[in-house]
Amino acid sequence: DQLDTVIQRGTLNCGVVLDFPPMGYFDENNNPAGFDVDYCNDLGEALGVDVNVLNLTWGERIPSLVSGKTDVVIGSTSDTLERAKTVGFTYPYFVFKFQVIAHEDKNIQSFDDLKNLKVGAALGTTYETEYLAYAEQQGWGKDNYTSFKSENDAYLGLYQGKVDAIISTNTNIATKLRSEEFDDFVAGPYVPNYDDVVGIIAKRDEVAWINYLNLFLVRQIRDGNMNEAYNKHFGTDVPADLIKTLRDNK
Amino acid sequence: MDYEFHWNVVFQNMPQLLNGAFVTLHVSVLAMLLGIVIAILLAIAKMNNTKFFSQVATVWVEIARNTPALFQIYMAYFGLGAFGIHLSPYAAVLSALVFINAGYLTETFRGGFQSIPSTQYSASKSLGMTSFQAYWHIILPQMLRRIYHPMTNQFVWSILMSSLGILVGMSELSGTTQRLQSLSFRTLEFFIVAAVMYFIITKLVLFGSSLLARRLFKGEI
Amino acid sequence: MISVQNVHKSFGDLEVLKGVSLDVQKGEVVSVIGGSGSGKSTLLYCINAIETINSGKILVDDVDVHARDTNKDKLRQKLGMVFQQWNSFPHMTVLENAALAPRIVKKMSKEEAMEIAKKELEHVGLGDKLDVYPTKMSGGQQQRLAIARAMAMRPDYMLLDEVTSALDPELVGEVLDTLRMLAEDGMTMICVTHEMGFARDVSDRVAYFHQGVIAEIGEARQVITDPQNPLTQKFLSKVR
Amino acid sequence: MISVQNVHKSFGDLEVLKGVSLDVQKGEVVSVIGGSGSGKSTLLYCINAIETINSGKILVDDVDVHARDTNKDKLRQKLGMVFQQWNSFPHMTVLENAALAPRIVKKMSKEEAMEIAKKELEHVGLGDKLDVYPTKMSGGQQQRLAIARAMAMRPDYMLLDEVTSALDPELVGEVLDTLRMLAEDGMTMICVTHEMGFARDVSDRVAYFHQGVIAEIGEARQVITDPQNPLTQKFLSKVR
Amino acid sequence: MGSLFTPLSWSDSGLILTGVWNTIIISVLAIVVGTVLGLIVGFARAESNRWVNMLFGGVLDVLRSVPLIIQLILFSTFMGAAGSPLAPFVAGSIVLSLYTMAFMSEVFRGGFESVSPSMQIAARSLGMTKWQTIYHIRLPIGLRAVFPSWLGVSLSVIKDSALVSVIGYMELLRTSEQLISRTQQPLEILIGVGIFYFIISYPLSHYGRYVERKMAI
Ligand SMILES: Nc1ncnc2c1ncn2[C@@H]1O[C@H](COP(=O)(O)OP(=O)(O)OP(=O)(O)O)[C@@H](O)[C@H]1O
Ligand SMILES: Nc1ncnc2c1ncn2[C@@H]1O[C@H](COP(=O)(O)OP(=O)(O)OP(=O)(O)O)[C@@H](O)[C@H]1O
Ligand SMILES: [Mg+2]
Ligand SMILES: [Mg+2]
Repeated sequence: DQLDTVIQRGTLNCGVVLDFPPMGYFDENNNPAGFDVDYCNDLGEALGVDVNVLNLTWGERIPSLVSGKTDVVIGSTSDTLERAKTVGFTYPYFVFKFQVIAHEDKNIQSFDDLKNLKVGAALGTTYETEYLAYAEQQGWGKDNYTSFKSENDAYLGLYQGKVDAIISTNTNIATKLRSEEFDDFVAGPYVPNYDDVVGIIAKRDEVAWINYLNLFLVRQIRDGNMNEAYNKHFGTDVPADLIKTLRDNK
Repeated sequence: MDYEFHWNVVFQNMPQLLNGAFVTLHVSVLAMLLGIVIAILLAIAKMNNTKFFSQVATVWVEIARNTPALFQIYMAYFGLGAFGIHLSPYAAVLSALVFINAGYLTETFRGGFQSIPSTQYSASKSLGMTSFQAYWHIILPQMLRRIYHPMTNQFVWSILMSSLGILVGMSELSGTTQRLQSLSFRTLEFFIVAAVMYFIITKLVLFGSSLLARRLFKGEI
Repeated sequence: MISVQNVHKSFGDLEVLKGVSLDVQKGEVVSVIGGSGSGKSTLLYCINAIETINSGKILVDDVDVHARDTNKDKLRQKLGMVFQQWNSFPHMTVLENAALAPRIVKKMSKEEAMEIAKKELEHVGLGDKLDVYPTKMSGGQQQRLAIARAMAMRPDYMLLDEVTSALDPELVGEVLDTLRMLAEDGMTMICVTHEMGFARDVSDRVAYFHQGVIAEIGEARQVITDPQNPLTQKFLSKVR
Repeated sequence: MISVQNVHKSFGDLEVLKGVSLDVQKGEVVSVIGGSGSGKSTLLYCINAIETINSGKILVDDVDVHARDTNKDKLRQKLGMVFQQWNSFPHMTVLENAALAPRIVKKMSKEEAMEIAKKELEHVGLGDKLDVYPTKMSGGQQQRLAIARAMAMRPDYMLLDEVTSALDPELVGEVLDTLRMLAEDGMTMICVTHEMGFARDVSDRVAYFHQGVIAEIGEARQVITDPQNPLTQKFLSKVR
Repeated sequence: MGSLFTPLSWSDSGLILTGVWNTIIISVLAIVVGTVLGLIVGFARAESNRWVNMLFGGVLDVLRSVPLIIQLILFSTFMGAAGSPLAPFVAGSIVLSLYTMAFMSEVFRGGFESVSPSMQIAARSLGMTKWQTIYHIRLPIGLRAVFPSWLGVSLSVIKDSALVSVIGYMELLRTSEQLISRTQQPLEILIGVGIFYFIISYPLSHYGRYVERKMAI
């Protein structure tokens, strides 16, 4: 099975979305870096194989698995039941909050302030779906909404002023706000009532492989690797409530 | 092959796909119409003796013909964005397609015009027609016949290239397909259906165009 | 009458007409013969104001063809012209071909134009081809169409430029017969031609063109059968 | 000798040859005249096995052309053919045109083939055009090239299909002169032609084709100047 | 942790060159393979009867009526799902080559059919065999006639190769996207990309038009 295949091949093809800092991005030497990339490396080390990090867009995550280009995707994949019909999810390994980021002039206090603003998000993400669902429920219509091919395009769009606000994850927003390009931007309200619980994904029928990955995730917490990676990319220890949510969701 | 096909989810989302197909058709028709209008102006400008006009036309034509469509679309979207000009994905794709269509059609029009033997013009003049009458009754109708086929091809090309809308998050057929597949992760199913829909659209367009040609051009060249 | 007076015409550095003079009276038929490139077609184009001239003068019914204030479109209505390469309009039926100019140039009603066109087409023997597209016809038929199309404008003069030379030998006859008929009807004509028999039998006078000048001109039978100029003699011996 | 024996040939429902018989002796020149569509070209194509026949027989030097086991490529080496439309190969020089078939068909060495080709080209007066591409030459020159190209295969017979009818009148002479020369050299030829003077002066016999049959055949001068068959009379009066 | 957005610098030239190189490699490969296959299919189509033609025609039709981007995604996903995943380069080369073949075969077919039957009869009448006629007459004349169209298709393949980025091949446009996301300097980078394509395409397309004009005379 897949586990044997990887071990025999001696290389782990690990898919990561590399325009989603700090989970995945390119450093100034154009090398992959980020929380997810560290997880890939940890996984490779655990397996005793080399790691080949593949750069994916959101939309490519599943095709890359189905097509066998990747053995595993550590790419902040939200664990919806619809998707679970197609791919196998591990236990959650991270939880995001969906948040708004906008220019400070827009002065967004609540999620409902988005009503007449131009809002964007990356195509095919859960927060896109969540925003659209909320917008429809509120009767805002779709005209003010723009979807972007990738997370980076969304930030570029916000930066250039194509849209007034975008929806992204709290982690990504926090990272962006620390760079001077986004000095004039502020983080806004969270998307109401939604925790984005994400897992590692692999082929649905590779049960043994998914088992292995599950244990790997547990050990990441237990062995302190998670804390180390979190420190490296978020500058603090893993918050206790994140650990708790991960345990609860297991 | 151990892939299990799930077609249900595709059929549930058929209305959205059809809507995407409509947007595809919409943007390509518009891109074609605007492209034709601009191409006529550019072709006239190119054959004009005023250097400025013919140079502007030449630059347009050469850039449109010698750079990838994908580049044009990025340029219209993020390139112009750097100047604070913000086009919606729809407008970006539309303007890129118009830009390219105009570039290619300019050459088509010019070629079509030059392929009408000048003797047709002298023959018309010798019958006492004014220049305008000669163009309107004799040159243009014949030219239209010759450029009709290349124009149809350009239209089909526009339809196919509008699929690049997927890259700027436009909700045409490809973009819609991409969104739907990322929700359910049924990549193969959705893209197969999209491929079939593109095939049908282009076949319908070609069929319609040959029907129209038969009505328009009873005489042969 | 058509009066060509010492006309010079150059294309760039190439002088094609080097002082040509020729008067054609009402009712007269003049054939123009001569080698390829000698300027025969150019002369017809200049008479019809399709080409400009460099010096000299061309008068048609005392109107200076090349004067600035001459309405050339109007003038051309008087001058029917038929070309070597049949120039039927391929996107129209035979009848539409012949009726177009009367309708849009002379502003006739559609019926009236059709009427006249039909009459001329019947005259040249195309009465049964009215709804055919010209591309489906033989060269001879297309050439007769071109004659009928010109005649439908009721011109006072006809200028004919080697109307048979692009035709298969068997089709030449039918077109020449049509021209003969026109001549008998009293039409004034200038015919550039390679058909010496036609030039001899149908025209009143023949002009031999050589390198942009009229080297010899005279009564038709005489020029063809007993040319005076050695150049004409040489040309005729080659052609026969 | 070429012997055509009661040959029938149809294209679909259209019977083009309706029982044609014709013997051509070694050294003889036979001209074939007749209206368009009467089947003259088809006859030549059948002799050369480019077209099949429906019934009858064609023998070339006692070989049955259309027999199943006849090597037709081999047979065609004996039969030189020149067509109405000059078919020079545009991607080769004049010399290469003429040397190609000797080299690849007869497997001559390159030098030998060039040698022969050069001789034939000089013979038709193209000795100074060896390295020119045929597209740069006049129709008459291309047609002479076609003759030289066929002759370079050293054929025993030449089949010529209206070789002058696509030429400008001024170029016809040079090609006819070339053919006259071939005839004088004793080449056996079947010439489909519209040039009555040529048929009369150069050929031994003339055959008049009418709707798929030979309506009249006889001594050249006699058929051309004093035809017996009313159909021939009518045809000749039209052509002249 | 350094800044996320670092400006374009000389150290990026390696990446850009990789992109340029990859674009060139995959384009050249697709053009070569597409030309060879197109030649074969085009010739077969010009020669063969209606039924064979309809079969070929149907397949080629699909290749020409479905957007390249969809073909790329479908093919690479399908191969993976079928159990033999292909590297982006391999999958991209295959799809792009077949796509090129579809257009090339029409070009060549037109070329072969443009060689007049009378030209071939003339060759046969000299005693050449069918294959000699094909090899010495039909191929060279047909190929010369289609050179400008061949060049046109090749140039469009170079431009279309940008689409192979969607299945993860690091050609020029994808490397530049990566740089854009790091530098947030879309304009400079995109213009550079545009200039690259223009420099390759413009002289060639001019040359093609020059040849075409020369042949028309
Ligand atoms: N529009 C033009 N521009 C430049 N040169 C021209 C033009 N029209 C004709 N010529 C040249 O003028 C000369 C005379 O041409 P013209 O057509 O009058 O000859 P022609 O006597 O009618 O010959 P032919 O019997 O071949 O028709 C030729 O050398 C021709 O090349
Ligand atoms: N390949 C073919 N298929 C169908 N019909 C043909 C074919 N070749 C010739 N024909 C027909 O056969 C008849 C005789 O043709 P052929 O070319 O032999 O006439 P021809 O006497 O050479 O006439 P021309 O003087 O016009 O060359 C014509 O009606 C022609 O349309
Ligand atoms: Mg002329
Ligand atoms: Mg014939």
